[in-house]
Amino acid sequence: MSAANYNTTEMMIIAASRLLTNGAVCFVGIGLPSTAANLARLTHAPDIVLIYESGPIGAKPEVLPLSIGDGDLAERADTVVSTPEIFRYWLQGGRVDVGFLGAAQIDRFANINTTVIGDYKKPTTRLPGAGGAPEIASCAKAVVLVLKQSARAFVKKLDFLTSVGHLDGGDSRKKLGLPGAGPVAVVTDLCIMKPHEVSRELTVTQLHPGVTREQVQKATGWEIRFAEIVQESVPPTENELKVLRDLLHRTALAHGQAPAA
Amino acid sequence: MSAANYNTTEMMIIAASRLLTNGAVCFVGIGLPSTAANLARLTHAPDIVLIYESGPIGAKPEVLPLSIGDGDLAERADTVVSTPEIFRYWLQGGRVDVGFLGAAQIDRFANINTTVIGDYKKPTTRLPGAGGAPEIASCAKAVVLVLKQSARAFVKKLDFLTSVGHLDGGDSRKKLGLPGAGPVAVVTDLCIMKPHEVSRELTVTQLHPGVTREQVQKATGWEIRFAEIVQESVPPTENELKVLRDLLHRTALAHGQAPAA
Amino acid sequence: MAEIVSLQSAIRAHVHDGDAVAMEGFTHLIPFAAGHEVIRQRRKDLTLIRMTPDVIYDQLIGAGCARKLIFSWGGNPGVGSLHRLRDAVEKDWPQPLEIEEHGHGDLSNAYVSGASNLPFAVLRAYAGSELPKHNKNIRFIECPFTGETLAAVPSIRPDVAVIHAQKADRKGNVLLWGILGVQKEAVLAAKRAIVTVEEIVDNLNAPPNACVLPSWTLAAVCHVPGGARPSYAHGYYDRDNRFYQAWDEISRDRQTFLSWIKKHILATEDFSAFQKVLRESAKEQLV
Amino acid sequence: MAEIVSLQSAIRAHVHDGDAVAMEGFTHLIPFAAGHEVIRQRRKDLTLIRMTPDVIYDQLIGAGCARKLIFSWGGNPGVGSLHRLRDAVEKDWPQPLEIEEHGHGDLSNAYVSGASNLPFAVLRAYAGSELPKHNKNIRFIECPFTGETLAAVPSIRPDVAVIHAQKADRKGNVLLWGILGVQKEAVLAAKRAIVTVEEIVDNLNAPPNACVLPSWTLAAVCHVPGGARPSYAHGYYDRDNRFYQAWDEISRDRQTFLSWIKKHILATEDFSAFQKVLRESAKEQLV
Repeated sequence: MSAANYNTTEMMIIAASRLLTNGAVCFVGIGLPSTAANLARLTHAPDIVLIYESGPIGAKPEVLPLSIGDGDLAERADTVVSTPEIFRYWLQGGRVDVGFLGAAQIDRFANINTTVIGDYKKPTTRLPGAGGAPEIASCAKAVVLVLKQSARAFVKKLDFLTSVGHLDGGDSRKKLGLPGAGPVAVVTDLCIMKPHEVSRELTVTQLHPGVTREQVQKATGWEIRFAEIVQESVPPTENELKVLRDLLHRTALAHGQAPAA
Repeated sequence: MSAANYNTTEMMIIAASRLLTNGAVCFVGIGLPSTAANLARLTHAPDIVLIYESGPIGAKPEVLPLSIGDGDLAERADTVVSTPEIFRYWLQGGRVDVGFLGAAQIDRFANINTTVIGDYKKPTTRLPGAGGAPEIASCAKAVVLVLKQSARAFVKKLDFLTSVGHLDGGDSRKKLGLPGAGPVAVVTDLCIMKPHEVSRELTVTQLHPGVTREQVQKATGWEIRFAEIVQESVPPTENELKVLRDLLHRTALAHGQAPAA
Repeated sequence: MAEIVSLQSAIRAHVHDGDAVAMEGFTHLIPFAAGHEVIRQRRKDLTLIRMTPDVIYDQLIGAGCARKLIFSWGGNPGVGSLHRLRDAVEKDWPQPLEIEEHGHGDLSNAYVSGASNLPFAVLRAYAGSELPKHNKNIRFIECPFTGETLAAVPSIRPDVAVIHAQKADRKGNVLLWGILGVQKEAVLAAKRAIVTVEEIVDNLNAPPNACVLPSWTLAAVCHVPGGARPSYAHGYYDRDNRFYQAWDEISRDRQTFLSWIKKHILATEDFSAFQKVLRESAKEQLV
Repeated sequence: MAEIVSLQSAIRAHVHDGDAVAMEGFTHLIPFAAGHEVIRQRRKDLTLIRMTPDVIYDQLIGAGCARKLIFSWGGNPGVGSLHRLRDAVEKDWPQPLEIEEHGHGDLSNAYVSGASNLPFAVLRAYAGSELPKHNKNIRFIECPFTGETLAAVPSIRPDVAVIHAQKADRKGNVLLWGILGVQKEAVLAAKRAIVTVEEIVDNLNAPPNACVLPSWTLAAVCHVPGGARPSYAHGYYDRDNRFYQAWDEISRDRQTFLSWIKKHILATEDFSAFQKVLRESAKEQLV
């Protein structure tokens, strides 16, 4: 049965978690991706394999990590290897089914910017930078992007192209000769978008309950396309919501209890 | 004090072991090199670091290994890494002071052949092959060669150049741009030869007790050169001989006791 | 062979103005004590290399120790921005900071090829990215067998690598476990290496194939219990997430930052004195 | 996920005529039982890849399973020649054997780049050596940053990798320790992997940072106690040096070899039957 009260962030995380099939090997970043991936592991995908760039393979954290290298990730992993090995043997090696990424800016072809707002040499805002995104975008068999939707984030032109999605659309990514297929879905707090099979332009295929096309357009910096058939997302089930909220609650407690230096 | 009775093989091994200074990092092959290196460790060089290509670093075998990957090597090593790491981080990484090699054929510039006797395509004798020698000859800071001296082994022209020594002499090795300095000594059952500082041609600098220049020449396939001052090797001391013989005795017992399948 | 010495003398002997310094530790075992000592000794013009600059480099950058930063992700993990890094890049405070940025896979490969004494590393990345346009150290090469185009980056060969580990024995052999990041590669890629450790023991009792750094690969080993705080040491103490959150406030304002550095680092003699002062500040709710 | 199956069905399902097969184990954990099963199932035209062919490939070559051998050192460790390998190379018996030879550093790098899904590996070697003259798979490239010339070799990407390990759990996760050689790289470089293990346990109890191969990287896991004999399994049994010495006699003569293979491998049903017959032969002093 579906839940009565939930917020749009919960809907976004739950929608993202549903995209992960059981047994999938998932390269997980911190934040929303890690939350969605662990929710999947605790609900419909118990055998999902979570890989964190710091080294854990098959991580099963009790609570969500605050940092990419929390000890809890190592404690319950199948094994912990070095960071170079993660990127060489496991990601580039072609063993990652889904790479999960966030972004500060995204364009209509799901290229992303995590580097700067403004000019590179004299940025108005210096963002954290690439992290593992360029390699994940290149080598993961598929990429799923998760971020809140707003006209500031979904822009006509990126200030900086940090990690490639479908480049200029069409077969332009294919021509780059990268091993991975690139972004297959963008999950936001309003909807799910997928690249059009020919143009590779992001197309809304699913609206979250109660969200209108106008809301999506207002939160997008270009004229957003909608699929011929746009489905409505299944609202969060009681169980999904309970597991997610328990997880976030456990996490808050655990990190609150962290000892002061 | 020096020992009364010893054979020429013992003299060769002891002379080779004396070339290893305490604390030196030594990349060791199986057979005579391994015997000489462990003798050094058990006599004048207790802090010598023995690296075997199978993975052990700081190996301290009780008995001599029969194979390059004997369990005893791992048991008492400071650490055991993968074989790729041995060659990448440790040998190529420039951390090996002395690479110890044997050979089936050697020429006047200490280039060696461990590949074939006769034509490569239709050899009269197929030898085991390169092993780690090409990389050791390239990357070890210095190389010491140990082999019995005979006109069949010390040849005018190699049937095959497997691992480079001083190539054509002079600065020809230098021009190859290899990180290591190449062979610094060849120790045989008759003498010790070192490359001439300019021509890089092997020159006898030391004769083992009782060995004549004629014997050396008879056992060499080219007109061998002698240094202006040729010293006589210090004969094995009682202690060197005792430690060597105990080691070989322990080794024979241990390997004889190996269980049948 | 590593000398077992005080952190103060290790930094004095091995970290010089203008050096390229890699202080590694992937959220685990971050060598904070060593970073503080570098600030205390007022080193200048350092080229700082680190995949994730984290709070440790935010402190060094704000304190004016750095001329250049080579990195791949510059945030405060789980919190947000590194304000001192941003202030240096956006407003040249306290001085301009040259930056060279890469991806994580790229930098970790560059440490591997550095440890392997190769001049460059090869990887599958950057096609389509704008990073190569702004970083002349990201180039492309052709496979001599397949003709494929691949990315190439120069190896990292720091003057000094600094890491924190769990244990050393009395000879200076070092054992670390848990999340290893690129620490081993950083040490083996560097000209010299300093390791701070939680404890010095008679016998490492390392499990088979554990991550051990032999004493002869290191310049100095220093006994600094808690030396990774506020990051964590697996088996010893947890990450102090509260401090990472508090750092957001401390570092946001230049004056607040300067007085924090003055009181906690410049005015303290060593890391144990720092920890004492920090505990007091914590009680006073200043942290 | 790896299936836990009999060695017989694993070889039948995953090793096909004409495959490129890498059976690795650097004198430790050599997968002899798997090698025997390949002979038993009379596989043909295999390209055999292995740093040290050892007795395991001497048996496969003499039994006529191999078309080509890629290797770096082909001797009987501590004993001498591999007579079947030599007979094939020197006298085309039982059939011609194409050989491609490298150095150990080269091959181990080629496994690493294979596991990393790169088309080639770079190393410092071969300048001055005649090996590149006879092996078109050893080439030279230029560093795009320094201009230095370095050796390049193509990655190894076997159709099948076969290794022996100490333990697997019931899900098929595998743990090995001691001398690791290139086993992990061989498995990760291959399209499919078979692992024989000494025992299958409820919990691997792997130490931190141990060499673990997750079940999902493997095609099949087979419970074959003693499956590395006459090589050894660290913590289980020692190397049978006597057999390695005996092999020199067994393999020296074609007929002696053929009858040994017939009696011990072709006429036995599986590895435990082989071990029983071998023990009897040993008693009869034939071995």
